[in-house]
Amino acid sequence: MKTLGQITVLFCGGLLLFFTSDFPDFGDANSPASLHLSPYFIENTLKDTAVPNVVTAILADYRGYDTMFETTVILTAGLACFLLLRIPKREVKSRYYLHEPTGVTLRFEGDKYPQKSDVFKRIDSNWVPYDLIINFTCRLLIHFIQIFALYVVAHGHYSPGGGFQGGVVLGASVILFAISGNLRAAIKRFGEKTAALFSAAGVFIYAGTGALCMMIGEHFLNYNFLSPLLGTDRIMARSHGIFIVEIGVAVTVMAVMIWIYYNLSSAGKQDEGL
Amino acid sequence: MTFFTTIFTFLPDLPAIIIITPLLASLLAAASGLFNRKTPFLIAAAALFISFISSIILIMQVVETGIVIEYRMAGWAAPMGIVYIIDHLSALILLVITSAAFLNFISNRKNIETEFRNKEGAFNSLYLLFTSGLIGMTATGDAFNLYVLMEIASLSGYALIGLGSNRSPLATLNYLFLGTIGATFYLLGVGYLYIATGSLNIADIASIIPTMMNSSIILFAFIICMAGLLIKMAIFPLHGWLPNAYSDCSNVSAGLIAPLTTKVTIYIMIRICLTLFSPEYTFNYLKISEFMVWLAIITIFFGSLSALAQKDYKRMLCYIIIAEVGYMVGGFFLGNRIGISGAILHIVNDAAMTLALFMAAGIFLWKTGEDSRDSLKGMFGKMPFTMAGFTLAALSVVGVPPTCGFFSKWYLISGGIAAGQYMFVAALIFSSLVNAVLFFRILEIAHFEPFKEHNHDHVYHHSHNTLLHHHQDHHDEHYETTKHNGVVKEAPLEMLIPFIAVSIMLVILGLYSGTIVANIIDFVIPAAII
Amino acid sequence: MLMETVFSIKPVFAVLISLLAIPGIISSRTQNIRETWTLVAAGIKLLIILSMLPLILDGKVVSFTLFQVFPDIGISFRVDAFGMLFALVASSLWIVTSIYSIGYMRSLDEHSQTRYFSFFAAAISATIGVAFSANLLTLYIFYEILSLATFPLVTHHQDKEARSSGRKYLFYILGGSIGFALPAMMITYHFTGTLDFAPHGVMAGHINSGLALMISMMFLFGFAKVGIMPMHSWLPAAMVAPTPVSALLHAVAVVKVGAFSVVRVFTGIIGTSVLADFNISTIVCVIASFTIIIASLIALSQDELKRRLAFSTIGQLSYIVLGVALLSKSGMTGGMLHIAMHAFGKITLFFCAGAIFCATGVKYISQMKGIGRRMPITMTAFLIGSLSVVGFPPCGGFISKWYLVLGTIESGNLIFLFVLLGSSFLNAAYFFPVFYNAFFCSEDQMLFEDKVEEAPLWCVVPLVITASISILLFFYPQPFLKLASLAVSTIMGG
Amino acid sequence: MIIPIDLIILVLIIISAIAAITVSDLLSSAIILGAYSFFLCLLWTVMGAVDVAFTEATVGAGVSTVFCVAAIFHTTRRTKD
Amino acid sequence: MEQILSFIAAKANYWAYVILLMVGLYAMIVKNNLVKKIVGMVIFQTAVILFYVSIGYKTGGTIPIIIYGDGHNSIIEPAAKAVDYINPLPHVLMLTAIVVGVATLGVALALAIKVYQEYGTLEEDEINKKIRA
Repeated sequence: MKTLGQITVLFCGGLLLFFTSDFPDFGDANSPASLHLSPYFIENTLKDTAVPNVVTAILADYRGYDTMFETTVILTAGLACFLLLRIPKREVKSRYYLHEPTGVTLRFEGDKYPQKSDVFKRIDSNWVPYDLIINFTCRLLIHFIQIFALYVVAHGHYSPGGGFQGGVVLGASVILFAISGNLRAAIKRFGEKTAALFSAAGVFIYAGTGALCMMIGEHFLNYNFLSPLLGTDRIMARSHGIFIVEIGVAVTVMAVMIWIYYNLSSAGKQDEGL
Repeated sequence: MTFFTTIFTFLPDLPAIIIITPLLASLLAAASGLFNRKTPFLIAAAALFISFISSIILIMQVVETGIVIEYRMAGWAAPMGIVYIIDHLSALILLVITSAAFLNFISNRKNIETEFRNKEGAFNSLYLLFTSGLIGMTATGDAFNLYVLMEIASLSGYALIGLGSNRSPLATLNYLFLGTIGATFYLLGVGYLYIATGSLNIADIASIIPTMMNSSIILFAFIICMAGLLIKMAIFPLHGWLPNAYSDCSNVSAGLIAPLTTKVTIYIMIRICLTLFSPEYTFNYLKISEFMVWLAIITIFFGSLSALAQKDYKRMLCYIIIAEVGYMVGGFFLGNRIGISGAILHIVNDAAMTLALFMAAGIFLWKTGEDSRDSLKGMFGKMPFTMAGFTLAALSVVGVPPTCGFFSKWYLISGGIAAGQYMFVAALIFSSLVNAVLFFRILEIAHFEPFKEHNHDHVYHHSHNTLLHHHQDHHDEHYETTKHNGVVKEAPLEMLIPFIAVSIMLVILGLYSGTIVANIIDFVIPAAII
Repeated sequence: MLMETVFSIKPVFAVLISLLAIPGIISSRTQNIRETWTLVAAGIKLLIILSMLPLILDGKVVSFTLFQVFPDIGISFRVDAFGMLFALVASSLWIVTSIYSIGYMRSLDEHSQTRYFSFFAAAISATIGVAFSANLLTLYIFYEILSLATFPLVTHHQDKEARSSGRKYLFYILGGSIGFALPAMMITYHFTGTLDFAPHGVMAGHINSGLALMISMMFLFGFAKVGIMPMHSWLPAAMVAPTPVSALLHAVAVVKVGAFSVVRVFTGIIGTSVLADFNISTIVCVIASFTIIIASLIALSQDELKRRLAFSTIGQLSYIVLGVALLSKSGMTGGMLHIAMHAFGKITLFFCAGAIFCATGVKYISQMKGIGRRMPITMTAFLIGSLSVVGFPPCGGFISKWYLVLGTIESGNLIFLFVLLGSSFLNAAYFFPVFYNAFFCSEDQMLFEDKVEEAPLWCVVPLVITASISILLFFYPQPFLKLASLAVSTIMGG
Repeated sequence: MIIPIDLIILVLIIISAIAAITVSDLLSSAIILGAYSFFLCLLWTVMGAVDVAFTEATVGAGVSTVFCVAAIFHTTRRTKD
Repeated sequence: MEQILSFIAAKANYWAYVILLMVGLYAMIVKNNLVKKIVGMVIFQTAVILFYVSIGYKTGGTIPIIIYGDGHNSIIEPAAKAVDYINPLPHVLMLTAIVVGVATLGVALALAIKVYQEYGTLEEDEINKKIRA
């Protein structure tokens, strides 16, 4: 296997290296790739959609259909992880509890554990005491991270970023919360059902906008036809349409990242985890 | 009246509806699955039905008018935006996909409920996503969009087959690695095409390629795209992932994925060779036909011989699928009109045959709880209608007239003779004979051996062990015990009727294959190919 | 000679009528209803075929295309004189055999009778389909359907013996048709561009001698139902089937379908001129003669009655091939007539074997001592049947053999005359011990129960009918003779 | 001699890629993969692909690494190769 | 020296992509550990991203966000010239590819966890041994 792999790799690599010699030079402004389609995008994006960030405009408008499926890919991954890993709640053998006033850890068998107690706090089986600094810093940071994420989503028209990056950052903030605190606390704030609903809802916002355009007007995802609803002219309607779908992307991406993290970090039990 | 008006308003949007409906329904199914166990099935079935009807209307439209339907996504014209192209070929494949997905789905309601307890929402949603991925792959006119949809189909496919027997996660992981290599190679090929032509639209690239026939970038783009697709379609040296992945998974998923994945990949190959690169480039300039046909011949021999060695029914089917891939790839690369007609016709026929065989596997498993060949003992007396359908499917795979397998094989063989590829002809005949032996062994067991008592206590291994405790409580109510020897006890009607419909389709497809070829496939093949 | 073509859906109905009866047979609640379906379908089928007879005798041809499965080939039917001859034989014998099956199956109380009658109907449909095919593809399709439909019949008993025989049966029949006949058909299509049967063949001018020989051999051995050695050994094996099945299928329908297909292909596809020009006919004659002699010799050594009959069938089938391959007018007429004459003779013999088994449970000739006195009607019918097969007047078999002999003389190959005459002696030799045992040996009391009588009426009536038809055909061979000579004049011209 | 910064980053990327598949501790491997992603992100900023760089920073270096760590947490760190 | 450097600079990205691609492919084929294979898969996919982004680069071009495009400037917007901006299309495609990559990674890791739960190891040879046993 090893030799076979090495031979394959060397063969493929040699072939690929050989064919690079015919490529246009790196940074060549006159390569076919830079001359055929991209000039149209660069020169007309502002006219067509009133969005200065060409990448966002192409992403959500010219190739908006691609991006809808890109979002769907994320949703698919979330569903796949859920389907593969998720284990319904089952009998637990034992759980660990921290007696907060004394710092003693206790192990309870079966369901003889204190359900609601002020002094006992449930901890993971391989728990290490929290580092106060990390804990505190994370709590402090999370708000700023989330506000920044919203900025990224909203400002995708004018600067790098957009729904996808913003969504990931939003999701990362919750993941950070889960890592710095514990998984159960995060799940309490942002439950699994919420994650599932949000991840479907995001794609639904995207595809629903598209379907709405189709029903009002002519083509799927043609935001022009949203102008009567939004009360703007047709070009601004595209800009707003892009914003709407970016929100959809952000919602899905955030929810799915969290959902996947929940499932991966707890191996599907969603009981205790990283 | 209003109903029809509504329908007609949506008519121009059908190419979008056919894919958007399963997509939206998958979202609804996923969401409603959180609250209710029954609704996801209804939503999914309705969506698949709408897709199915849309594909029928589309193919009728295309055949009647003869005009290629172009649909602009987001309203942007071809090279800038993404367009959907519904021509004769894609309309035909769309019909195959939607009908197979629909029939397999409705026949497996009970299987889904038992095998994916409490996860029906996610399962049905992924089923729909897989279907819409395939639909999109078929209809899209954009090379990169094809990649995205291919990934949707692959990812949902991994999830669908990842749940099954104990071995399926490993098999699926291997499938995932190879699938990713294949898809990434394809993406790389698209990148090479982009660097050479600056475009992503298939028609646009096709119009540019003739001006740069000798470019080595184009050549390498072709090689690497084909390499990616060949991995995904499991041709001989790259087939390793398929048997494990398809045989260890649950029957519902197998019934969806096995008939469609390889066929759609072959469709993509045909599309790339004929539409993206011109037939001129593929057949005359490159001169790879000979090599590909030999690859196909080896695949056929290998698939048939390996199938002979299998004891497990589903594994045997998997190797037959590999052999059939050889049929289609070989037929296509014969490079003459009749061979390509045969390859395309065989895509349709093979999808139907494989669907029927896997549906039969689902019914047998449902009745007996076992996968092995011996579990079929005495089935002729027990389930005469199922066995009749199964026999039809088997005959079709063998290639006995008047089932459809014969007719596509006829085209392939005459194409082989016309191209002078006598080894290919020999491989086809050899594989037919091997298939005859394979299915005869099964039918013989079902016909001669007395019926065996099945006990379900240990067998139903499809429940992954983590859900096992849930299953066992419900075993008895869901798996009918088959103890009344000698009494006809058929599968439930909801499983039987779609299955019989598919089996009868096998004969109808066969008898109307002339019509299919004359009205659809003839328009697909460029006039340059004789 | 230009033939007038009549377009009519009748041939389709003639094929489909027994298939249409299958749902009726399956859904029947009682035996009587089920058997009524069978008989009604048989009767209607015969009537439809008879209604086409006058047209054919006028020299017209009935034609109908059902599906266009390939752009230039369809599933189409065409009734001409030769097809009519065969269809007439098969459909009239089906009625008789149905009656006989009812008696046989009821008296032995066999299992799965519904399955039996369903597949029986499917088999006869396929047989008529073969007879009425307009092109090689249609013929091949019905040929395969027949192979598959007869499999459950052959293996009716579902025991170990049936299993191994069934395997052998399918191996030879399907292996031959997929391995030889199908490729031969494709090669034909590739070179000629058509598969339609034409009176003088379609191959002339398209093909060289080596390929023509190869294709002819592939067809001859590919249509393994004709039982040319070495593709014969399924036939004795298939005798495990219930006797009516052996009777209709293995003495009449299946093997005659093989012979019919071979004759059809030799005359309609390859063409007599090609056969003659490339000397293929001589080779075929030699192979057929070899089969005739060897099969007759083997038949001598068989003790089980049905096996002896089976080997006799193998030999007799090769008469048909031989007659056609002689390429003389009389030879061809004789070959075609032999399809009919041998069918009536041989089915009588099988009916008798079945009746004996029904009444006494005896299978071996050596055990049949003195049975003639117990079952006089059956054994008399047996005598008539065997006389017909041997070719002794006043039986139908004499006429076909007469034409065959004339054919050998016409073609000038006297060696084949000796083959014919010699094999007739052998035929007589292997039938003689049966009556000798039956009529002249004293009863072996140990072997029989006290009261052995004739078989049930349902069994006896059919064999009396077929025996009398065998005699009748000597005096009145008109419909068959007319059809055969019509067919021959179309093929040979003039 | 001025060596363009992207060449240096390229070398770093290749080194970190090779390191990621050679270290015999899966956790290190995951962390090196995160570093690899950061280098890529850096390269793309240099090459003007700001959106891609942003995405790579959030997804490749951020979430992917977390996923890997989470998975390793539930499996094992040790490996032979 | 300058010439060599400019030659290297002209192709270095393409070479680097090939090397990364092969590193990934090597890991996927040869490595024994499943997580290592997954790491290889990530590298394999990012190599293609490097390739695409390299296609789009233009010497002298700036990031593909139109200057003065925010509509807040009173200056009349000069029409954007294609040569001034880096080709944005590959960036868009690669956003999608990154997303696909992370989705695949998630599913692959989920499967790896399931494999570990089943066999208690991530080494392929040990798993195969357990399957055979």
